[in-house]
Amino acid sequence: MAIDFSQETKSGSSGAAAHKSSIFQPSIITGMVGGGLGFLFGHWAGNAIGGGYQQVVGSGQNDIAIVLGYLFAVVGWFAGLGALNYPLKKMLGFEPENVEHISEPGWGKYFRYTTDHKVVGVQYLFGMLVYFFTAGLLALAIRTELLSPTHHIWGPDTYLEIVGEHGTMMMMMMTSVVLGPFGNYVIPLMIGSKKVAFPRLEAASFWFTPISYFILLSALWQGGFQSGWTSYAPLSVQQGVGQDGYIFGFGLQGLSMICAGTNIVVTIINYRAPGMTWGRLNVMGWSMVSLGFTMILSVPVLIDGLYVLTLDRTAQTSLLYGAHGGSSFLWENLFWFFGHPEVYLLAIPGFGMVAEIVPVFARKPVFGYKTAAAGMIGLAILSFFVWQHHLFQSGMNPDMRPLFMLTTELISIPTGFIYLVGMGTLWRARIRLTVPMLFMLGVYFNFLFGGVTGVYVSDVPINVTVHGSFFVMAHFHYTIMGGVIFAFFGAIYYYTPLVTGYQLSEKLGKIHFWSMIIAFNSTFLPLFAVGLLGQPRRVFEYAARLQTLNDWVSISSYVLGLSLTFFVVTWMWQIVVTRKKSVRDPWSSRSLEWHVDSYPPPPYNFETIPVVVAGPYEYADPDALPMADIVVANAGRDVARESVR
Amino acid sequence: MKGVRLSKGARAGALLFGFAALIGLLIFAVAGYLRTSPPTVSVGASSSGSVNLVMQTDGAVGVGPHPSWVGYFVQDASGAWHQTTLIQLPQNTDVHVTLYEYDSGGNLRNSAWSKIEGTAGGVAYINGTAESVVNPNTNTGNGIAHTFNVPALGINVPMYGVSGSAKNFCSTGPCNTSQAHNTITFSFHTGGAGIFRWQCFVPCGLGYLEGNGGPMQNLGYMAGFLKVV
Amino acid sequence: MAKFVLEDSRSEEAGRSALVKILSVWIVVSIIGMALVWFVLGPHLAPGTMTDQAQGAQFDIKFVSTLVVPVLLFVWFFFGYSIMKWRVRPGEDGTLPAANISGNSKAQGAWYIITTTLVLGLAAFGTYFLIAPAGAGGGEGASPIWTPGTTKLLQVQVIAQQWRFTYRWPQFGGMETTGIELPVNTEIQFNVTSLDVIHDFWAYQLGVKADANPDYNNVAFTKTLATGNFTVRCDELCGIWHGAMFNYGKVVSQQQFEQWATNMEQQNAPVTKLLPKYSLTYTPSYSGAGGGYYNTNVDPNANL
Amino acid sequence: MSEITESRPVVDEEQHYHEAALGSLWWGSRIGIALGLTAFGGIIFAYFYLRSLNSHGLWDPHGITASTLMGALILSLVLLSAILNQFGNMRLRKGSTLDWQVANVAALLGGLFAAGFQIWEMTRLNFQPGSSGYAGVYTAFGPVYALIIILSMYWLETLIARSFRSAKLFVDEGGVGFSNLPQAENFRANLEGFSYYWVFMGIASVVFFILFYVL
Repeated sequence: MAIDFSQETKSGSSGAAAHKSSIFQPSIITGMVGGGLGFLFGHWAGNAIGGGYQQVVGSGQNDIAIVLGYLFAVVGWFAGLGALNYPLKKMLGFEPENVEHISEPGWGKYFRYTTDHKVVGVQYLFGMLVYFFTAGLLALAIRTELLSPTHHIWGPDTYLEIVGEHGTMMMMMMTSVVLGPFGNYVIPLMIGSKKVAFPRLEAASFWFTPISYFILLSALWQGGFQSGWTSYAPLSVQQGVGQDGYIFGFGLQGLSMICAGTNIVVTIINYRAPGMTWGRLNVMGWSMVSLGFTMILSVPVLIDGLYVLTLDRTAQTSLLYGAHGGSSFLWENLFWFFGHPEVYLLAIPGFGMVAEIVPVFARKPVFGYKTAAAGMIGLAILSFFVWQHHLFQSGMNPDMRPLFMLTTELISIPTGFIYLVGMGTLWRARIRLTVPMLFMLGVYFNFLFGGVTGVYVSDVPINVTVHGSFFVMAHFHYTIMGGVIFAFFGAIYYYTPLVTGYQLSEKLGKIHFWSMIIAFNSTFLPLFAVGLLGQPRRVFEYAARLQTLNDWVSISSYVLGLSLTFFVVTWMWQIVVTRKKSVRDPWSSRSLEWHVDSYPPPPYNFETIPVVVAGPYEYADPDALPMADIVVANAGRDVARESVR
Repeated sequence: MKGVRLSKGARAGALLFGFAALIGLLIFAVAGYLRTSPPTVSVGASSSGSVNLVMQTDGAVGVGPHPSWVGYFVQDASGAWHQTTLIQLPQNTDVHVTLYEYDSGGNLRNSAWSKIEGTAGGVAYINGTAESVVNPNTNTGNGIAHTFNVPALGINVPMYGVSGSAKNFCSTGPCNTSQAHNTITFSFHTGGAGIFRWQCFVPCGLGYLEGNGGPMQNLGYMAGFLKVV
Repeated sequence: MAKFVLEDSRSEEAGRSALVKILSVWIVVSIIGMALVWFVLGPHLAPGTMTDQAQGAQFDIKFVSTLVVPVLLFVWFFFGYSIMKWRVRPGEDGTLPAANISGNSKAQGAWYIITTTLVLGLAAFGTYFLIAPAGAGGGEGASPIWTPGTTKLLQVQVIAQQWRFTYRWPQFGGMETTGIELPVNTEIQFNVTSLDVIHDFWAYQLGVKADANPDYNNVAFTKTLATGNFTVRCDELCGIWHGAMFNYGKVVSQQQFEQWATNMEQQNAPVTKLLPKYSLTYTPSYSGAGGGYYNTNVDPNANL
Repeated sequence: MSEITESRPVVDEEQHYHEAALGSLWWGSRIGIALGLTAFGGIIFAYFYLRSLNSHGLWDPHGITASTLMGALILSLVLLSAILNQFGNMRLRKGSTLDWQVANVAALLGGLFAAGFQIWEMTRLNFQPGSSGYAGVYTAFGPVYALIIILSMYWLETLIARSFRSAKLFVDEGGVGFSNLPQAENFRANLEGFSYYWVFMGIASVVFFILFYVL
């Protein structure tokens, strides 16, 4: 790739320079070309290196070629996107650039590597929806197979590939489901900043996800991986080249998490507006800090684990193979040392979103602000000390089980904080049952089942029965889908006016909410029973006596799918076709992000840096000052702005 | 694209087209990939009330996306060989199985699978000789190549391997009887209708850890179903 | 701006009376609910009563389920009542302030103390019922630290392999069977191991679950109390046939078991000769088609 | 609303974001250490885990290690690089930009040679990667170590290149070590972050030397 500095120099001059449109300008297209060329080069190199290896000749599959292909595809992808220009320019000793956001008109900017946090937020929003719906369709494929205990829709190998793809895509992509779209978009606005600390890391964090998604999904076409999202060794060492797709998909998403987490943490620490003290920071900000630090400290261990697995699969080390001095327990430890914080990476931003939105619709301060923050930090810290509860039946370290049972049950305390905060905030409140509020209350309803069943799975004697069964599966779907995914959809309804300038229909939103929560509970509640009655996870055949329950669940899951389809269609229809303009501050929120000049916010966010003089949640104090001294430019006029689009 | 202000109708049309394209992509993915499977070879009932099932196991199937993998070929009623492991059998019928084994052999991972089980008389005829337990240490060192194991029907038939250095060793399938092989025959009785999985217990997935990857974990090679209807 | 006055329905008194209502209804309904779970649902809970470990698991699940009832009800009532009473009716201005409460040290303190007590109590409960019944039927690794009080144990080795379980009986000549029968009223030690990848031996009705790891022996104990059938399933993803890796076993009278075992021992004698010496783990041989690591004939033990 | 606007404190926007950038450099470098610590932590965990399990007695049955001579060479180069970097910083504080540049070019070369030797050593190991637990962990460690050194040297290189290219900005103020220009403050904050990080890597190198070559 030729090094093109033109874009950087343009961005330095306050974005006034005319925008040149050319197919050779770095964009997703040049990125794909670069990625393709990189893959071809890597694949060729891998065949040159490993073509004669005994395991390659025997199996007819060359993992080395695939791994190197992916590696160079990533390099080519970023080179094609133009992401390497700035790092190379720094090697030549140029001073760092103060990034000014370019307000490039049109759609083009959404397909480029860009340093505008709002563009990255929108990219993430659509990315996340694509990833979520892809993985969701795979879930429906799983449920279709389970309609019958004996008759098969998919082959058992295809079935496990679908299971693995669904699990991996959901678990890895959804870690950014709130941080990506809303953390990146809203947090700088919330803290009154015009910019973020590391805009290029932020952009990179997004651009890791499409290639990660593509590589992971392409594994299906290469025989997939039949080892699930946990990919326990040595089964994962035994798999074909599809497993390399898992390794790279997950690994790249890990890098994305590191970039996004670093940026959000450093931004919140350093870029808060004057007067935005830690005591005034939105609860959402606290959740993002907890989330970011958890990502930074847990993800490198995952990458270690994936790396070790790659070496075992290609260089024939034996780190995960007992008979040559390794141990399959090593993977289980490395994986779950990341894997447990991982599930809180999913839960914490959901809680942050909930605690952020509920006060707006309760017209009350957050009940126990410090408790809310402590709850999220507590979850983040405890998450590092519980990983062996996934391994209670593995046979390793039985003497540690009481300890891990204790730390796991301690998790209930900070989770309880979140409930205390919710109940306190609703007490003597003025509750507006808008669509976003309904979703947040839905989170409380759903997560409660997830929470109390967490006590079952953490209790070692009960774990003997429920470990690895559908009970566990129902438990974590209640916490993750019932928690963060409901919060995600609520946040979409909440922030669509800000992000697009268009108001959504309450009626359609309510149809979506009620159909979704009923179908969701109807899908996952019976699965607790299915698990207790003895159905293990990831099976394509099950006991005939469980067919009624399984059919009920499958049909409910179709309804859930229809409900989500209803969301996509109506949401897209409203923001693309009908486009009803939003009013200013539609939810009457005090928080800074709503007090910008226009919706969507202008490229510079705020004309001048706001000086914060009050907290974001002083809804119940009739004498409270506005949160900051923002004077909006067009206060009397239409807030919805179309020019950016 | 940019700067162009579309009318409401055009936006609606574009969106609908997008949804339609997505649905098309989905159908393509499901039908074109996820639902594909090896063919099912049907063994119809013969007049005598029993059926003949003729199969061969090859060291390398030589066709398809993984020509170097071990796998089965099954003969249909017209005598044509199909590379598959999906076999349809009539219920409550005696099935006479003839297996041509062209692969070289090795040790059983678990010697318990030396025992022939679930067949008529608990025996299989290996090149004409009835045996109830195969001994991997005999057979002039050629070991066991594969086992035909149907857990739900209790069937386990191990097959002796042929010498890998035989002059007329069959290196790619489908092989023919002029090449080095062992012939294993046995009979079993199908019970009621059902779908029964079968597999091999010799770790024969060359190039995969513990020999249990690749062909061992993909339908059409060393993993399949008996569909008794 | 005119001074804002909070309406009576959101006053402190209204809150206090609401709390009294919620708590009194909650106590009554909780007691009924707990009784229903304990006495009506309890005896039907998984995994039954075929062994001491299954009984223990059933008791634990029953106990926790009973405890969960008041927690669920408390949150439901609290949320439900708040939403019903304090929601904005049509025509009301929903953006007016509500009660200005940013915290309540008594409520928060009580919450902290109650949740902490509950959680520590549950951890103590779980620890006791893990240690007292010899590991509660879970896999305890190679050298179990919680063992049953007797040394008269029937040894059953569970050998998991892709994709079937086989069982080896060191007290019956080291024979290996594909089926499993157990005598009633007997303390049993399962030695679970694998020949390839990680599997999991889940004997549902026996209340036993232990991962089958390659090169590792995982021990679990149970004592049979009643005759009947049980299901064995693989509970750790192990590849294509994971979902089909199950078989059925029987708990029978001691006499029937003796008969079955002796019979099997005779039947299997020619195969038993071919088996490797009984051992707690088995390492794959380095010769043969798929032997060893990636089929390379490199044996690290022999290599230097 | 107007009354607060009037009493609005004056926010020097440029200064505000300049300070935020300095803070970001501080935090960025510390997060770099946290990432290094956890990434290395996984490898150290693997080392001690496999060593204590010693499956089949195959942790390191024959006591073979990678070449201690090479290990010592790599370690000395990394430590030399860190010391040169610190020495340069000391000279910079005294006002000598040139000394800093010379010392850090040497530090850069030291680091690059260390990474080069590490890669070279990986091609000449006296054991098969799969022959023992030790062999596996070492095979995993080597490339990561080399990669992390190279990335660190990329960071140092950007600083050196910057000190040359921007030198004329600071000539009147006694060089980048003394200048009060925001660019100089930014440079020093960046350098401080790097040096702190590089000392951490030096300590990590000592730990790994002990693990892989001494124990």
